[in-house]
Amino acid sequence: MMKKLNLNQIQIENCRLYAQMISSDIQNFINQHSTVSIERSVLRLLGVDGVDDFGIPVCNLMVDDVLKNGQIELGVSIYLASALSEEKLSLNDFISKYLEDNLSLTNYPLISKNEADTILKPYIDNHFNLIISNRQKRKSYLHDFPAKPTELYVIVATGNIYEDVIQATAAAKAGADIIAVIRTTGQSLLDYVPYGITTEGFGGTYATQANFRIMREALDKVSLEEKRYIKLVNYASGLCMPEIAAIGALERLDVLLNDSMYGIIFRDINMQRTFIDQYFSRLINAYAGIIINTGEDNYLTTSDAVEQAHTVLASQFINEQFAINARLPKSLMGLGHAFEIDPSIENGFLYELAQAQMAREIFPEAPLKYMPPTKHVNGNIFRAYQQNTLFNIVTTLTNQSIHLLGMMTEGIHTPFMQDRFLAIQNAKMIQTTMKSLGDEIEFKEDGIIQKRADYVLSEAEKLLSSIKDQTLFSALESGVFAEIKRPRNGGKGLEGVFKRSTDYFNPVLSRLENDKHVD
Amino acid sequence: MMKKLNLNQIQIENCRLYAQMISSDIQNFINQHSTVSIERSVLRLLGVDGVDDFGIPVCNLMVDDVLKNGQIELGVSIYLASALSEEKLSLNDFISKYLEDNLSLTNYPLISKNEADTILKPYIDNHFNLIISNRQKRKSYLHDFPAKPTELYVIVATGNIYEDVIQATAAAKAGADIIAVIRTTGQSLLDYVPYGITTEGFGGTYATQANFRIMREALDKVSLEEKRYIKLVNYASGLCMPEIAAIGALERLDVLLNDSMYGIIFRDINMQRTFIDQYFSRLINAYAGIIINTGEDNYLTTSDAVEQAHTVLASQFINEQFAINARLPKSLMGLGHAFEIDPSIENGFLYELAQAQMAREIFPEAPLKYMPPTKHVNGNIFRAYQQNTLFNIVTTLTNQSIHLLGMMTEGIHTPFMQDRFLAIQNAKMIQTTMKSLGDEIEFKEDGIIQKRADYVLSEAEKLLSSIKDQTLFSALESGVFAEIKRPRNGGKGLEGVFKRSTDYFNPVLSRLENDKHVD
Amino acid sequence: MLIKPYGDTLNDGKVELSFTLPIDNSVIGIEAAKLYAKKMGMIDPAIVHNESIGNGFTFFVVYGSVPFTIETNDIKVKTIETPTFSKEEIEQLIEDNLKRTIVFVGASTGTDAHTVGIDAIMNMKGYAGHYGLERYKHVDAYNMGSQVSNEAFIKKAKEVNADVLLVSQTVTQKEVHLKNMIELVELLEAEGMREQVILVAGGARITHELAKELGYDAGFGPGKFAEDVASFAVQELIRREKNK
Amino acid sequence: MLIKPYGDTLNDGKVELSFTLPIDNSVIGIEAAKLYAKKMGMIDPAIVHNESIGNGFTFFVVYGSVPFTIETNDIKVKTIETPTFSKEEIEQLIEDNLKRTIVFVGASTGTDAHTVGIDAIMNMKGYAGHYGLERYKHVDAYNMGSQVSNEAFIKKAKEVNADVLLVSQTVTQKEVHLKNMIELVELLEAEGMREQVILVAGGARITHELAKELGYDAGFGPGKFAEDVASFAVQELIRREKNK
Ligand code: B12
Ligand code: B12
Ligand SMILES: Cc1ncc(COP(=O)(O)O)c(C=O)c1O
Ligand SMILES: Cc1ncc(COP(=O)(O)O)c(C=O)c1O
Repeated sequence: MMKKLNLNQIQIENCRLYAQMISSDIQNFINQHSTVSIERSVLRLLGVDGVDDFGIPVCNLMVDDVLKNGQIELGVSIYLASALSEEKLSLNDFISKYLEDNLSLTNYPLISKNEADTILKPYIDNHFNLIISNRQKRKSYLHDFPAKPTELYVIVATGNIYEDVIQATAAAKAGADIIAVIRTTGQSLLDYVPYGITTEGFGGTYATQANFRIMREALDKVSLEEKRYIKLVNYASGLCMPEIAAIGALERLDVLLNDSMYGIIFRDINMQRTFIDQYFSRLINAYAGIIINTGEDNYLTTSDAVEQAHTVLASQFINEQFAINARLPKSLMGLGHAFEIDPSIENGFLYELAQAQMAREIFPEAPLKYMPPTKHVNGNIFRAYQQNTLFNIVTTLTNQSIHLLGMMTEGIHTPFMQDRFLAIQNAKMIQTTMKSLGDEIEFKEDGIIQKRADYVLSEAEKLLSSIKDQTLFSALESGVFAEIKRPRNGGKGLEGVFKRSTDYFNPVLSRLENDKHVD
Repeated sequence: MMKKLNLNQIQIENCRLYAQMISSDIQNFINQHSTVSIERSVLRLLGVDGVDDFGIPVCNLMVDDVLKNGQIELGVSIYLASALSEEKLSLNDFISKYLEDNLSLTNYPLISKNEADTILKPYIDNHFNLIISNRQKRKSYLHDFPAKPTELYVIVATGNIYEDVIQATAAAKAGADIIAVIRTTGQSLLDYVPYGITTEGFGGTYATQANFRIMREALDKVSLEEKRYIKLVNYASGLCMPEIAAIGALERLDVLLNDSMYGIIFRDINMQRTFIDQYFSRLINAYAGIIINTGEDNYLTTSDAVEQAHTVLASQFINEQFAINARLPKSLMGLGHAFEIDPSIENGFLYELAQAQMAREIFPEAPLKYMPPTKHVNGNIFRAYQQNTLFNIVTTLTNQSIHLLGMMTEGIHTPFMQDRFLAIQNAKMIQTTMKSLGDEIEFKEDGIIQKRADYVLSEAEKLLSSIKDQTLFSALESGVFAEIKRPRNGGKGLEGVFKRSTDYFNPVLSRLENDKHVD
Repeated sequence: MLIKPYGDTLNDGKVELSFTLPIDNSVIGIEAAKLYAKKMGMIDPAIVHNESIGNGFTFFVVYGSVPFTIETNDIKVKTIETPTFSKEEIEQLIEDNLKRTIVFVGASTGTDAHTVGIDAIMNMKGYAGHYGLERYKHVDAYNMGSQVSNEAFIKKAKEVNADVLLVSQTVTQKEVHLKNMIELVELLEAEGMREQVILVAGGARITHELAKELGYDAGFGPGKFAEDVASFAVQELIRREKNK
Repeated sequence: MLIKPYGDTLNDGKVELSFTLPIDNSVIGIEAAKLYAKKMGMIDPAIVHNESIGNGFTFFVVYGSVPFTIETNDIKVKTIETPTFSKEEIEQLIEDNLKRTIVFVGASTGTDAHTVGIDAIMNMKGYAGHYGLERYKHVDAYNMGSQVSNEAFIKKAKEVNADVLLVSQTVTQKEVHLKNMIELVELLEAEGMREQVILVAGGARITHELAKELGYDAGFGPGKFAEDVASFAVQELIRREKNK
């Protein structure tokens, strides 16, 4: 890739260094903690599934059980292993009994970690092998149908998984490469993962394992028909981040929204909870070969895109370091950014171009996720269509990877089928008619574009340096991102955080942290 | 202006030289001829106006009278002067008598040219002064409200002049700088100028002096309100090219479509007639300070824009030379070109950019008229809106002067009021958000863009050289522009062409050819 | 099958509507737009955009649901029923069944100056990769260009003994094409020629239905090429010869 | 005044319509689209674009004339009748007439996570050059942020003795906002607080009419700022005090 911005490489190195210091401070904290959602994910990766008669997931029942009656600091796994060992039942049979007889996991004598390891190993193997085979299936698809450098990403959001399938299939046929099923409003604040096939949601469809499976099947079918592997996306962020990652890995999702801080800032989820959860969920994604997408774009839907551009870059550096900690290779780091400058600002397009090219040059191997205009889109669908053209142009000129298409009805409703079709056409026209334009133009030395990139990088460096000095916890308390302040002990889900005991046992975590990634 | 294309200056000089040779050959022919339309324009510039009871313009009656009963080779002026001299009547009184008594201009003894000059001088002075005062009025407007480097041009085409006024006013308020009143289908083939206020037209409104006046008044009003001088455009090309120029000059039009070959190629008007007429009409425009617009864009609505790009450039060189012959300064040469490449062609945008930038570099002082996509626009109004965005981008990047806005309903109907409004918004957004982008980017040396421009220039040079070798008459016979062949003695209006006698008398022509232009 | 528009759910009946009202952009204006949408059958229309476009005119964008349904089984449309063959097949058909050269005369008639459409059908080069009639074996194709009066058109048809007349009409503003197309039929009838020729129309807004209504044998719109019209014409000629 | 949509001539009634039908792109599909447009009142609709958007769905763009007229004089819309004052004028009004500090509590309630709207009204910085309530003299403004349950909202209102409650609602999909807004009114009534407060709603799809229907005192949509809601609230407070 051509270097066009003449960026200050030392500043970039400084930024990385600061971000590393920022994240390793938090990582120390993470390594001493776990959460109810992590424990539930562990159960899921052992094979615990299903709900009780009231629709409560068994994972939740079990973890709540230990939380109430046992010592969750030891981890849920030791309890489950002890129960299996005592009952001498297979996991499935034990679950039936557990539900029928209203048992407690804490009523069994605790066995040793070694014994527990032996008992749980086959279950872990089973599910890890499933994940590996999913990864290989994806690889084989991508071998047959290699991915394009820029992939077109659209959302479906009908609330009804069957309707979603119709629309996803149509979109894929029209040229979409990636389909995201938007979640229903409010799901991220549920401290459980809904169960089964669902057909009712608000502004999105429930993320459930069954829904994932239905959509994956549909997309596999259209992948073969279209001879393009159609990627499936969902959203991990929220109180159940690690669990969504777990079921995503099991159902061969390809991309998960999985930011290290989004839940804190935009869903008022407690920051301790979020940092701990994001680590575990990213470990899963790294293992499963799932691309993560970060949510820096959201800063600009809330704050001003011209003034706050540097916060996006700073956050990308932080997300990068957290991703490295969780063993994610660069090729899975879908760092986010967005085209959100008010189109009535003079030379706004130049700033967008600078920012996008900067991200590309600073994170050359990352499958950057580039988000369309939303905030300055109003009900004038023609104007919106034009804004999306401008966005598509920047994407094409700067070789963004995951190209989230803007909808002309962004200011109005979640997309209609025709909106999505027209959005794909818009992007394709630009990709064709401007194919080589990016290679053809050079930016004037010390011109507006280069200066803007330089300025944003310098501001990001300053910001990272100041976050490093005060720790990320307190930076978030002071509202450093999206101008939103969150208290360290406020927000949702803090009650689900616990300090690991020195005897904490988590065989899934160990494998996620130590197994070689199989590709 | 920055030179970005690294064009071969010698080739450019060659092109100009060939074009000069091509045009001076034709100019010799022109200088020996006149046409009925020229004679009628002379009458108009002397003050002959009105129609008879059957609606036939008096100018037509008089010229046809001489054609039938006299020697038109002498020019109509000598007949009129002789009549006035004999009747001892003012022009107006004479016209009344002429109509009432069914007189013939040829029934009077011919006076000498000198006498004729004396008799006609006050009439000529009167009208030439009117033209000069129009020119000064325009200048004073433009002094108070200086024109922008790129002016937004929209058309109105309701067929009803009053409806046109409503729409033109709304468009001006929305940001249009130039308003063209499209002519009704077929007017260009009428060998007379319709008379009076009209409210019925097909796909356009009759070009009449009264309609011109109504629109000019309306635009003057909105100019003062908006503090922007709103320019008025009409179409001269056709069998009445010189007459339209004459009434345009009298009613302070600012721009006239006035190509040296459009009528030949696209209206099948005889080529001798067209060349002779264009000279006279351009002389008037030069005198009146009216910008001419040429019609090279039409080549690409008919032929393929990738293959025939060089014909546009070649034709621009020819139009430039004819314009020089007619005393037009560069600042009034609105050479035409267009954005007409199929958007499904790979890198089509790069070719458009190359062509537009090339025109800008080769004709740096010309107020280039840039036409929007039309041919590859279909009924998908969203797609059309996007195509217009791309067009607006090239305009902005290459500093075109007269920016004819594309309509999202181009594939459907003449513009609705909302179409025009949205078109203006589209252009304004690009002008704002991409304001300095043109200054910021450089084209890769020997890249696709530079090579394309180089190729088109070379092809134009070859074409001009071949036209020069065969004369323009026979080149047109072989279908060199828009792939349309026209026989030298075919087409409409040849019967209106005549060779000037050695005694030919045309006091208006003399002044147009010799008077200093007053600005 | 009963159908309704589809927004994002089957039968949600969602449509998008835009228009301009000669009224100021005000609460009254917005309400007027809403009422208008309701009159068009929209249930609970949302005025998602309202913007003054100058001088007492306001532009509106509206979304809403429309409850009407259409029974597709009841729809009957006049279509050209003969199949479309390839150039080679058509040439073969002529060779086998007509055994003579077929004469086409085409023009953009009346005041219409659009030639690209008729050229697409007739010129050697064709359009979008489909060769034009001039390249067909056993076909004589006369393309008279544009702005051809109906009289001149008929004169030429007589002169070259045309089998098929091709009329292109692009400008449809104020229905100018209807007047012109009907006049041609009347002139042909007056000349006693109507039955002697296959009369075909084409253009961006021409449908087969419309052409039939106006007394033509067929009509062709966008996306139709030389092989479409030649297939129709040759099969129709064969049919007519047989019926003689 | 009787009005109709305006395309390019007064009363031509021209509108643009687009929608998707669950049908193949075929002559039958096009005819179905035309019939649908006719059902919506369009006279002689032109299907100007039809394109398959995959899997048996076709997208249509239609233009045509609609004959209905609207009598604008008959239109009555509920609007906020009090004038909008500037920040300084509002501060003066409070000083002169209420002589105390006015307490506003605002939130994006229910599951709604959109804060930009309520922030625009309340935050110091304001929006589009209009300062927010936090900057007003004699005003205490509590912005609770987003995803605030109605219960928590009421609790806070009681706690700080709120004069004015500001509810922001952005997500309107499947009418989720209506449910949530009505619930708040019911809870307030149950608590006997409804008459004690001025209850105001706002958001992209909120109109004054809608808010009134749902039992709110006022509703504000796009393009409304702190001074609009403060003007209304302060004048309403003054009126209520007088009526006591
Ligand atoms: C190119 C063009 C021109 C060129 C024409 C050059 C030329 N040599 O033809 C120029 C610039 C000269 C021109 C002028 C005008 N134009 Co014009 N023009 C167009 C444009 C951009 C493209 C038309 C075209 O070439 N399409 C491509 C061809 C291949 O498509 P087609 O004609 O539909 O043909 C296909 C089929 O329909 C079919 N077909 C067509 N004819 C026939 C005949 C037969 C027998 C058969 C079997 C099939 C067939 O086969 C073809 C291939 O599939 C359209 C807008 C648009 N994007 O459509 C406006 C458009 C058609 N023009 C329009 C107008 C109003 C005019 C003017 C009247 C404007 C004016 N007042 O000055 C003038 C005057 C022309 C006149 N007297 O007729 C309007 C018509 C509005 C309406 N519905 O009535 C349009 C829609 C633009 C607009 N939105 O205002 N125009
Ligand atoms: C920014 C944004 C977000 C951000 C919000 C960040 C934040 N901190 O607020 C993020 C990315 C988090 C987000 C998320 C979602 N969003 Co959102 N979002 C938007 C977006 C792009 C802009 C909204 C905005 O900020 N407008 C600017 C403000 C200033 O305008 P405003 O809210 O109208 O406020 C003005 C007036 O209405 C008024 N006002 C507003 N409130 C109040 C209150 C009072 C008392 C008063 C007096 C006045 C007042 O004053 C303001 C100034 O004039 C819109 C699309 C769009 N372009 O409108 C979609 C949009 C609103 N979102 C939408 C959806 C569906 C969602 C999600 C549910 C998607 C999902 N399933 O994940 C999520 C979940 C959110 C949730 N649980 O609620 C839909 C809503 C569809 C609908 N009609 O129901 C929209 C329309 C996008 C779309 N086309 O799908 N979103
Ligand atoms: C990183 C990230 N996670 C999650 C989401 C959405 O998740 P939810 O609204 O369901 O919390 C977004 C949406 O923009 C996001 O950017
Ligand atoms: C140079 C020129 N003259 C005239 C016209 C239109 O004139 P008319 O169609 O009335 O002949 C055009 C239209 O495109 C043009 O380019």
